[in-house]
Amino acid sequence: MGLTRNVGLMTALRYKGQGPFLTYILHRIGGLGMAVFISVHLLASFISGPGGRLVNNIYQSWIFQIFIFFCVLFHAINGLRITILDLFPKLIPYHRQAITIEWVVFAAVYGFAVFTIIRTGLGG
Amino acid sequence: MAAKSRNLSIAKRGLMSFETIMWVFTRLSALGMYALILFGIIGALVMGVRNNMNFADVMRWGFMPNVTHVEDTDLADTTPWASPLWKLTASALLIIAVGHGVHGLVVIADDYIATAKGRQVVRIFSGIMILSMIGIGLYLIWTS
Amino acid sequence: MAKVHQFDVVVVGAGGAGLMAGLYASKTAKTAIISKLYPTRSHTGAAQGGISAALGNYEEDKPEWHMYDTVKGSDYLGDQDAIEFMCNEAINAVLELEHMGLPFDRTPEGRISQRPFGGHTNNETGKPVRRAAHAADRTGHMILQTLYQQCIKNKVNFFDEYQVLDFIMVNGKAAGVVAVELATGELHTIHAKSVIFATGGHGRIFEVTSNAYAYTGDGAAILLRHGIPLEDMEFFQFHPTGIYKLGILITEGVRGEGGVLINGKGERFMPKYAPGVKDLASRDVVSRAIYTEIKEGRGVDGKNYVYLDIRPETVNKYAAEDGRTNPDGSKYNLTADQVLKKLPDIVDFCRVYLGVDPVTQMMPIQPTAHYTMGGIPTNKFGEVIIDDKNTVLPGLFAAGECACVSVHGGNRLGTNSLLDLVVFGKHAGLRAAEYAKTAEFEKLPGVAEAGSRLEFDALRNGSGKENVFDLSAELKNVMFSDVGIYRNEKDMQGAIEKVRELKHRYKNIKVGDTGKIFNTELLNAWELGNLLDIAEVVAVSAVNRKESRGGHSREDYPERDDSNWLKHTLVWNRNGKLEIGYKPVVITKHQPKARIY
Amino acid sequence: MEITVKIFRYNPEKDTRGSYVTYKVDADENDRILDVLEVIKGKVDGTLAFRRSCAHGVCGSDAMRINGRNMLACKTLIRDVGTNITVEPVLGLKIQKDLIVDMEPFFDNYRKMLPYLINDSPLPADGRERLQSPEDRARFDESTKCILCAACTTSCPSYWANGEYYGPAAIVTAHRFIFDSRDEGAAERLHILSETDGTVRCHTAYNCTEACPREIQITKAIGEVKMAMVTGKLD
Repeated sequence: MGLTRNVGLMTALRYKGQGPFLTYILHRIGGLGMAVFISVHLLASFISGPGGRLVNNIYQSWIFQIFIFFCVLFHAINGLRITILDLFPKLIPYHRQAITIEWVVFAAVYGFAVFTIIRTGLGG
Repeated sequence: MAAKSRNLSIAKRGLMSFETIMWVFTRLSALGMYALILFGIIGALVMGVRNNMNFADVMRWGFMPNVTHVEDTDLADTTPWASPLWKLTASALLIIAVGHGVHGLVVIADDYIATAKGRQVVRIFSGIMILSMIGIGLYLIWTS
Repeated sequence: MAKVHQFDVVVVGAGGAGLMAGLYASKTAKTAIISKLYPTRSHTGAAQGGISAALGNYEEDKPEWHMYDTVKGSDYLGDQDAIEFMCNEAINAVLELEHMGLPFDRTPEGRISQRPFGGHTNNETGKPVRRAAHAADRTGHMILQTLYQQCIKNKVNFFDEYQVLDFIMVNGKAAGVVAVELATGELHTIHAKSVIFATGGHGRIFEVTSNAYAYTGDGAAILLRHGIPLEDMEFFQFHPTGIYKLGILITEGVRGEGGVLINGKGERFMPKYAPGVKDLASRDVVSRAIYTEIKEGRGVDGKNYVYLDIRPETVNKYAAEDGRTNPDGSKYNLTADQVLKKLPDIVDFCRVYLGVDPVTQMMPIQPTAHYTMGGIPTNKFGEVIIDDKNTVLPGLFAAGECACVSVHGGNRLGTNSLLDLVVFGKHAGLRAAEYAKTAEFEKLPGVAEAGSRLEFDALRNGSGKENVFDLSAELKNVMFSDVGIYRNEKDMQGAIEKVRELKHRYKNIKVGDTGKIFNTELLNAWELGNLLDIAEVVAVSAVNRKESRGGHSREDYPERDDSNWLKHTLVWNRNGKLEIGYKPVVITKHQPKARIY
Repeated sequence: MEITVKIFRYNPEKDTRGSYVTYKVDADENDRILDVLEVIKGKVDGTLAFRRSCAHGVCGSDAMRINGRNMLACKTLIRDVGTNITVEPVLGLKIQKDLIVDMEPFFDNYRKMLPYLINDSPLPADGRERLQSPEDRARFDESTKCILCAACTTSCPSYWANGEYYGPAAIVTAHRFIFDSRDEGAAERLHILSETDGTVRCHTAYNCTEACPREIQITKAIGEVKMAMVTGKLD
């Protein structure tokens, strides 16, 4: 009887959580992105040959670098926030402030990085 | 009346469960990776970033200080980049990162797979993944 | 056919009294608790201020003083043997709750913290005494949670979201109850030796009320239909401080911490009405004072509300005027931080519902229908009595707000309700289990649930045009305005007419939902039937009592009349007609005298 | 003023799946969402089913998704959410009818936390209360506020993914006892919570903390339980 308890991915993403929910989603995306990237990269380097070269060339393209750097940087900065709050639960009530700081730092570093990557990417 | 100090001795609570140990490992390995990456970036700066490397290359070195990551740049001499110190650093970073990453995947899988059997499969699979990735990684680091 | 279950003891209702009864009965008897709500939803959880017991954790206090205050608070209508019993049991009851894990606030020495409350006094000095043991301003919530937790620990059987529909009586003895499982619409017969009703009050007959939607007097109405009388139904407590319009309660604890009432002219008015304890007078006195202020044009902006002020500067100003001190003798000084800490829920209510911050602004309040003093007559062991000679109906018990022991008489003292349900819940449970040990199961009638099924089918298949929502709004409106804080013959007669008209129209109501699963419309309609029956009893009892006493104040008979009316009212339903009888008040230690605060 | 309310409707006796029905009703900006639902039920469509009791945020009956977030209908006013309102049942529990969900799994998880004081030591010899300092009492004050409305648990992405997770509400309950200086069952509860369906399923998305109508710092409580597992410190 009744509708199931299952929550579809789209329904879940539509839940109006606040800022922290977004960081949780992005943390997952970043982590998954890196996991896929690193394992494929390792394999490609191991196999080498033309296939491996092709994969590694894709990785060296500036567009891909913008994406993967987002994954790495967000995961790293957000992970640091999580680690600090986890190890010092007394700070958890300030998580909103922590997330604000996190976004400021992320924007500064990522902005600079994207700018440099694009400049070198376009400049050759 | 003063507040009471309460502690659960290890004898009383037993050793930490595997999950708790991995929870701590995930946090500490994150900090460890921060330290190693910082070390890598400083190393890259010392070894001559000013003339030959762009930002992306520094980052690539920072996140995995392996000589192949700077082979494509215009470095005149890559010998210092291939020293055993950097190979050891790269190996440490590899092992920690694979542990952290694969456990992260297990955590995500556990969120969705709740049966005991399913979780066992995930764990076996993750073990294989950790071993093979570390194996391949170490091979690449020490043969390049 | 209904599903049949068999238990030694069945408890109906899972609030404080029901859980306490179930907990104690389950220690020696096979016990089930059925409840129309999940137990933690019960209205005990809304009680805020505290539970009284003469623990004397701050200053000297005695059960005898507690007894005297309760007797005086009841306007001498409370039965003094029962009151004495309750006040003596109080200390152990509160300690027992603590032992169960209830997180009371603490004194610096680590004992249970207590706060002053309306009507709690040192009998020798007349000064307020700290008697209300409290856990922030959610004492009831803590009691409910703690008792539910203990029931889980003791593996009591729960039938959650089962609405009781009928009481089964065989050979003049209790034999069980009929209930409907809300999730399926299926009827269940619970066959039992002892039946304990702990179904709560019926504040929902009034428009402005602090009571939950669930407070529809189900238990009392069911028993009334079975020829069991209801006692002192004219006595209903209006709490002085409900949030304007919504009726949500602002605890008396606010005044206990030093809050004062302010009229539209910005004056503190309680010293006029109760020069001794001022804002901490008993509830009926304060409610009437507020109403008098409003009637005489001193409400705020000419509307029917006044202010309650807990702003530290106001509190400290008047505390200095009253010469109030801390337990150690230092000057009483309240800070904004303490308000937030001691009254967090109140602060929250005001912010959510009024957009008012009590630390910097005054709270608009008006009296709100709050507590049922009357109810199913019982003795102090929770056994239901059915006549003026205290004859017991074997196997039937009642406890909590639905019962009338009577310890509250004409007016209940703040914090005595939580005490009532803990003490009498426990004894009802113990006595019910004891009775079940020797009694045999009565044989169930062929189709015990037939009556309920007919009732439901009639409601479900009614082709009428009357709307449940409208009918209930009309009832609440007339009861609040004409059988409310101030009453008179003419208005009440009108109200009785109106209630009877509504009862007539009720036969033609329309229930649109014909389903079985969570048919809440059908249940609301059934509950309205209970409200109508109860409202009629309340109005008839009120018009009959020609005096003013406690919560019953008549404009046409403004004085208490001990020579004619020092007695309990009993009302029976005999074939649809209400019959009135009386029962003497038990007076042991305290002869009635004028009641001045 | 007129407001538009879109409500999720599902009648198991007729429908195979849920649908949304839009109602237009008159309301005041100070009305609670619960008042609006009562009016719709009373005047427009009596078949609308939802739970409610105290109507002022202390009984925990009426947690639902209002404009996409978990809230109590009785603690949310029109002026807080605007005049275009969507009301849906909470996520992660089976829908039984309209806004009513099956609460049994939720209470099951609550019961798994041994939600009662565990203390086998003898009571004080004088029969009086166990002593507890005000600081020790304050240590777990927050978690005693919980009304078991399930707004937190049903906002938790981990709970949506997997109903075996005990969920934030259960952990708050455990916290209430673990940090009570009178309790002696901390080791047992920490043991239960240190398994795969325990606190490790919390990924600090903070949806619970945001959803809690009692403003309990739930994520903090869970964090404290996690650290207690690691360090054994209970104060």
